[in-house]
Amino acid sequence: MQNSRTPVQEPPGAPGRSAETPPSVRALGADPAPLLPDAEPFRVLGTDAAAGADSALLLRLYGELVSGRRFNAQATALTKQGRLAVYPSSTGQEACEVAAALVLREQDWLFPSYRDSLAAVARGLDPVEVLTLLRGDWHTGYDPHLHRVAPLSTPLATQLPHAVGLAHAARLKGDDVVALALVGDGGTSEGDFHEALNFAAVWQAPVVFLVQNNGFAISVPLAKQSAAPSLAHKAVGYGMPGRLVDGNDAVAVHTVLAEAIERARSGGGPTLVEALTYRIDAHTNADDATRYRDAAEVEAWRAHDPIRLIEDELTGRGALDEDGIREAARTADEMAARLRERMNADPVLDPMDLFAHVYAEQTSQLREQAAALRAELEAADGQDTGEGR
Amino acid sequence: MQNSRTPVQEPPGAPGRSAETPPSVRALGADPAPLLPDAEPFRVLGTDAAAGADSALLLRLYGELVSGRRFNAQATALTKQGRLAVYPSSTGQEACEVAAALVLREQDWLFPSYRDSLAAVARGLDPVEVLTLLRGDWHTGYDPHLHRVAPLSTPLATQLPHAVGLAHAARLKGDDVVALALVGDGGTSEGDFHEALNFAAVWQAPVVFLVQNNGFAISVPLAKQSAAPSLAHKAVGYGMPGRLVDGNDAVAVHTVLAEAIERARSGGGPTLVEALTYRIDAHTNADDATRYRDAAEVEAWRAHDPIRLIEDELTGRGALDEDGIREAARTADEMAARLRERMNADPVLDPMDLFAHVYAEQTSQLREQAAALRAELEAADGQDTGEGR
Amino acid sequence: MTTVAVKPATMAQALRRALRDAMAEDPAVHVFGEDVGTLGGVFRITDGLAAEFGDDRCADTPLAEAGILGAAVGMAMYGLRPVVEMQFDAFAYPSFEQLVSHVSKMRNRTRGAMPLPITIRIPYGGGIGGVEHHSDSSEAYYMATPGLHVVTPATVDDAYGLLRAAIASDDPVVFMEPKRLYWAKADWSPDAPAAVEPIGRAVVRRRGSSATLITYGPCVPVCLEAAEAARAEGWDLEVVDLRSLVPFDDETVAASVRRTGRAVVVHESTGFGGPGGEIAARVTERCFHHLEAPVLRVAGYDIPYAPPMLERHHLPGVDRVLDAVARLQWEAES
Amino acid sequence: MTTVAVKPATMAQALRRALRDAMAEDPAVHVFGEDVGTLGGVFRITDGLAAEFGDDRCADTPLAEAGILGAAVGMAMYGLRPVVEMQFDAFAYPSFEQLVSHVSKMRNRTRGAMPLPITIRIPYGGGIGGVEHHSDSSEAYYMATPGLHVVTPATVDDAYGLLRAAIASDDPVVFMEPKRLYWAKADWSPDAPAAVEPIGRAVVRRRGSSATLITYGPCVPVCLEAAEAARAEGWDLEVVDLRSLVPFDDETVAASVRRTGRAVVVHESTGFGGPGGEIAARVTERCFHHLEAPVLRVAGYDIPYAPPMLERHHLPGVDRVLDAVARLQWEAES
Ligand SMILES: Cc1ncc(C[n+]2csc(CCOP(=O)(O)OP(=O)(O)O)c2C)c(N)n1
Ligand SMILES: Cc1ncc(C[n+]2csc(CCOP(=O)(O)OP(=O)(O)O)c2C)c(N)n1
Ligand SMILES: [Mg+2]
Ligand SMILES: [Mg+2]
Repeated sequence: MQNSRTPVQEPPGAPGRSAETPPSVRALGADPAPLLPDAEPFRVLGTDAAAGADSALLLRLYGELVSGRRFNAQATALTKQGRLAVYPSSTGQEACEVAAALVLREQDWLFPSYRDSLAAVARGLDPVEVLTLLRGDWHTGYDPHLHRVAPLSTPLATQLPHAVGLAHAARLKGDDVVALALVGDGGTSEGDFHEALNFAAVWQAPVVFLVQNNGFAISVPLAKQSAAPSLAHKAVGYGMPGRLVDGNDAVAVHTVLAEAIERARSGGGPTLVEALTYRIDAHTNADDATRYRDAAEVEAWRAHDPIRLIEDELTGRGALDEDGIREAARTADEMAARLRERMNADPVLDPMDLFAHVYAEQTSQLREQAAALRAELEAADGQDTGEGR
Repeated sequence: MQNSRTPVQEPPGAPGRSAETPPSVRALGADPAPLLPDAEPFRVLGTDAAAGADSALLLRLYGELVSGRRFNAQATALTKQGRLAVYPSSTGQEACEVAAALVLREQDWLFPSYRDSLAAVARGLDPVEVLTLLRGDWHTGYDPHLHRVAPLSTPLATQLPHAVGLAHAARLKGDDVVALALVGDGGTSEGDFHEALNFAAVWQAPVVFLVQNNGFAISVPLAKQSAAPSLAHKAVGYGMPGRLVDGNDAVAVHTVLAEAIERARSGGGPTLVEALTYRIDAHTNADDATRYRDAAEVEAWRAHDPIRLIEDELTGRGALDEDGIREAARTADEMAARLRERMNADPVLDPMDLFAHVYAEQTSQLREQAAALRAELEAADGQDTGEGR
Repeated sequence: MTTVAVKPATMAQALRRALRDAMAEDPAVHVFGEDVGTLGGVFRITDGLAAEFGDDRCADTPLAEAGILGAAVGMAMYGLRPVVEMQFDAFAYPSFEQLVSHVSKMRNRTRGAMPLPITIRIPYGGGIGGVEHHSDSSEAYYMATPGLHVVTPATVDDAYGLLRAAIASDDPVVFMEPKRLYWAKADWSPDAPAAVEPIGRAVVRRRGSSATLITYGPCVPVCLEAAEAARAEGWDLEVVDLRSLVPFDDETVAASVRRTGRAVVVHESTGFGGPGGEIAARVTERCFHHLEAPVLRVAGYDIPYAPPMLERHHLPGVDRVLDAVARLQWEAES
Repeated sequence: MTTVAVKPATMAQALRRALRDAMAEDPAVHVFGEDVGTLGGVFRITDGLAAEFGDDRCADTPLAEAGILGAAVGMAMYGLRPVVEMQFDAFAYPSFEQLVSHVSKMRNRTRGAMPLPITIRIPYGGGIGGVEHHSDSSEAYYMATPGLHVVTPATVDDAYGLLRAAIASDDPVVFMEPKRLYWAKADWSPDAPAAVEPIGRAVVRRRGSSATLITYGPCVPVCLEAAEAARAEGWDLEVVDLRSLVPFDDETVAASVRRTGRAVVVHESTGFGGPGGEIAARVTERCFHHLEAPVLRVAGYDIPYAPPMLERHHLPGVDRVLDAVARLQWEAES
């Protein structure tokens, strides 16, 4: 061992040496300044920058926002009719949901959290398949590969390392793929958030993290969640840029995400984006938000409505008129009607599915258990018929 | 539900409202600027500030550093003689270890990691009891309450939330107690690091986190561990100050920790301190460091030796001469001799201890198992005697 | 002291009352977790505690389960008696390392110098239509971890009594609350509720002579119902409610099985690697020559928990219990 | 193809070779974890892989186990076959949530659309003088988690064969490596090594007629030694090496026990809630009328793993196995 005779036992060497600057064992990362978010969230709508926004994009975002809100309302209504087990609504957060979906290219991947049904729908998935989890007939209703949308993730922040791993794998394969992962303000407190961001930065993985800071984790307000200047400030601790954006400004969110995605795909590594928004509905249909927040706060946020913001810009520049507004509402209503109709049909369930996908090949004990259930079901069937139920 | 009729279905309200600044649901924390570490690590020794340092403190630090290095050497030697199961040496890191121990007041708590035997010893614990874990006769050899030193923690970063909880509890009780928790650069990647720092900041707990960045986590260099400008930059993401210090400058470490402790006890909340240092020895006696680092790097760090630094200052100001140096070495040698002697005696072991402390009261199954082992031991004893072994 | 008559109460109410009484009695008792403060917890078990005892005694934490349990360790080190809530079974998993590597081992590690009187409340099990991750039965993990107590109530009385005993225990207790019994009502006298002392005693919920149903938590009502139904088949079933998985009450269980000569273990957790294996094995070790048939098990299937619309096919119900009883080789009897 | 004669190799070498061959054969196989690159892992199982396949194929990661396993999930989603190393048993616990809530459930969750062919290598068990947290036997946790395979080799041949099979599996496999057998040597032909197909078959390591020792991993050599020693007592013991805890080979085990009429389960993991309960229970369910005595268990005590100087008292050894065999009610025999 190199220390069996320690230096201190020898007479001290030439004085002065010790005052040298210590050797650096650490590649001091980039200058921290560009990693820090601006003090004010980035905005486009209602500012001078709005004029530069493309009308086609604005109209697309607008249509999706209107449909998105309608989707949230319809899904919430379905819980009251017992058609969904639960629904965590993103009403008020549609700008984030829609911008996240629309900003991705076909080959990119979306990693939604449990609240992000809308983002998955806006990305093109069948809404009934997206709602499968919340209806309760299966855990995930869609094939994630179809539109490159990972399953809605219920354990908070656990989807973030998945996004990093996928993005890293794509980069190793030389594929031009970016992963966009969504998480809530509460989710940033989990260890998985930390580990995912650190892996992403060390690997320079092409991944973008979008924190939808809606002010609450169920009942817990942000002030009890974090004491940071902003959640975007966490980025510097990983060596990635942090960006703060008005989460109700769909154009601003789209712009910031587009920049981050471009940085990611061109080898610039990950970005952390914090979008300031608000959950207008309760946490889920089962929650009573009046227990922990004031109606006045909700009203204040309603006044900064993501749909209104973009509508004002569009009407202001003459790209949208009363007809267009009615048309968007009609499209949304049609979507909702179709959804309602389809959700009102009972899903076709096969209890034997319980055993079908646990392993690639069923183990003998699962075969036994499946056989037992099949026998039970057949017996019950026989009984049912016999009793004419 | 408030969203059963969504705003979008109603005609848009008065234009202009939407361009308002969105309401803030977040208490934007303090200005981030004062939370950010300086670009250069804080130094005292070898700088003009050294003149201001108190000779008594310097001498105390010096003595402990010399003894500390001797302790590391002795413990490492004991592994070769089979007297310790393993020893993770802190040679090269003595300034951090010693400053951490000496800066604490009597009522404060230290939360060491598995590498911090020396800090526990410098805090006043019996070195043999500290080495119990590494000798292998029990998991923790000392009563943590005795000198308020938590057990050396092997699972990395898991001790950090403990420190936060203890500090928080003390504050709730109104006690003037600060907790100082040690962790390595590698440990900062663990989720527990993140969760602990966040809890500490939200609770404004009187706790100080000292990261000993020694450049490696076993074989993994810092560049593969983090892409941050510095580990101290992580602080801003929690809303606490981050400080960067030369970890081989015992006076600088002592100064920065003392400030942080004072901030904590006066209600100013937690601080993250990153100390830049280097592990001169291999990871443990079982490790072969030549597999992953250059001898030149080690040599460069030897030139910035923590003992030499303080020795130069002391001899320079005439507070230490050849006699004093020899005296410190002699004291250290005596300590080592005593330690060697005591460690060369086999510990007295009672296998029945295995069952004694699993629960406050032994369960019936543990009583059965204890009885079985006792019977086995008695049988073996009988046999041993019988066979004259 | 005002006397209030016995009246119907839910398990949720009894749990809440146990927390309240423990906090009132001992200022060292601190309750914390996600949403336990202002909201009173998603199941409202902590409702009103923050109002009565203040935010410091009943505190909302950041959303991080390892942090919650890790902080509880530190608080217990300083002499407090933390009671933490994990919001749902599957959301306790992030705290697994703290649980296994510290909570369960600290007393032993320090030769008794640093006990950790922490109560970890975990709502568990299914039957409430919860989506994925909201219905796990995770008790097997905790049973396999020496140093922890694992208890679970099946009645309103025990909900109060066991939770008081858990909080009073100087050891860490994983307190598993059967979600689907939260709203089950029973007559209960909130004025003279008592702790169950000591933790570790099973109780015979129904006397019987033909066979013993060994169960706990959410399956106790199922077994009692099965025992009633079994009368029609001519079986007089005994039902043992374990109440505590660790320590395990070998005495009560073995005495029952020796008497009846037959046993079925019933639980909702998956069968393979679940608690039933341990229970069946130890009963068999102790009662082998009294057994007319092997100890059988009725358990959840060896699958990830079923989605809400299929969970009734997954959960052990009365019929499956009766089927198992029928397979206890009664031919030998006649 | 050069032919190299059979020569002694360690389990560590066979494991390393299995990784190498898998990587050479399939570019989708990626190895990563703490210190697996430059250092070759603290047990040197990945030695040379980074040099041969590059840093991208055999990568050092930041020190964060949940991150490692979570990243593996994402990489598997994209079509890779990650092989991750957890440095020691107890250091896999931080990844428990990823394991239980995602790795084990993703295939089922997506109706087979998103299988996760991940191999999680975990050095486990004691007997190497490791300090706290370095000697856990954590297999009970994994056994209780549907959706995972759990395998563990006991021989040099199986180390290669099972690891190849694990990596080739389209399901997640928890691959438990018995630390204290890493340096056990056996004759081995590295030129014609074969995968063990399919995962899930136990093997009879020693034929016998008096009783069956059911064991796996680190206790296989103990049982073989015990079987030799037992000859002096007049017992001819059969030794079954399970190799795979999930799937469980009921057929091989039950056939053996039906033949011998007696069985002892031997493992190092704690007894209570450990794998032995499940094994004893299912053997009893299947072989009840062939059993002359209850299935007994020899296991680690129900305590946190012992410190190095006391571990020999904790670990099941030959004597304890023989004692258990002696308790198998041989009186009935004569
Ligand atoms: C690991 C984990 N812990 C707890 C929960 C229970 N839970 C579901 S949503 C939620 C709050 C999430 O807050 P946030 O991350 O801000 O997302 P939001 O609901 O606001 O979209 C909690 C605590 C969970 N799903 N996962
Ligand atoms: C949770 C956990 N994972 C892995 C290990 C194994 N391990 C022990 S020390 C070490 C490296 C620690 O590096 P660092 O935090 O920088 O501390 P240092 O050794 O440099 O003092 C590792 C990976 C562990 N002890 N705990
Ligand atoms: Mg939120
Ligand atoms: Mg280090």
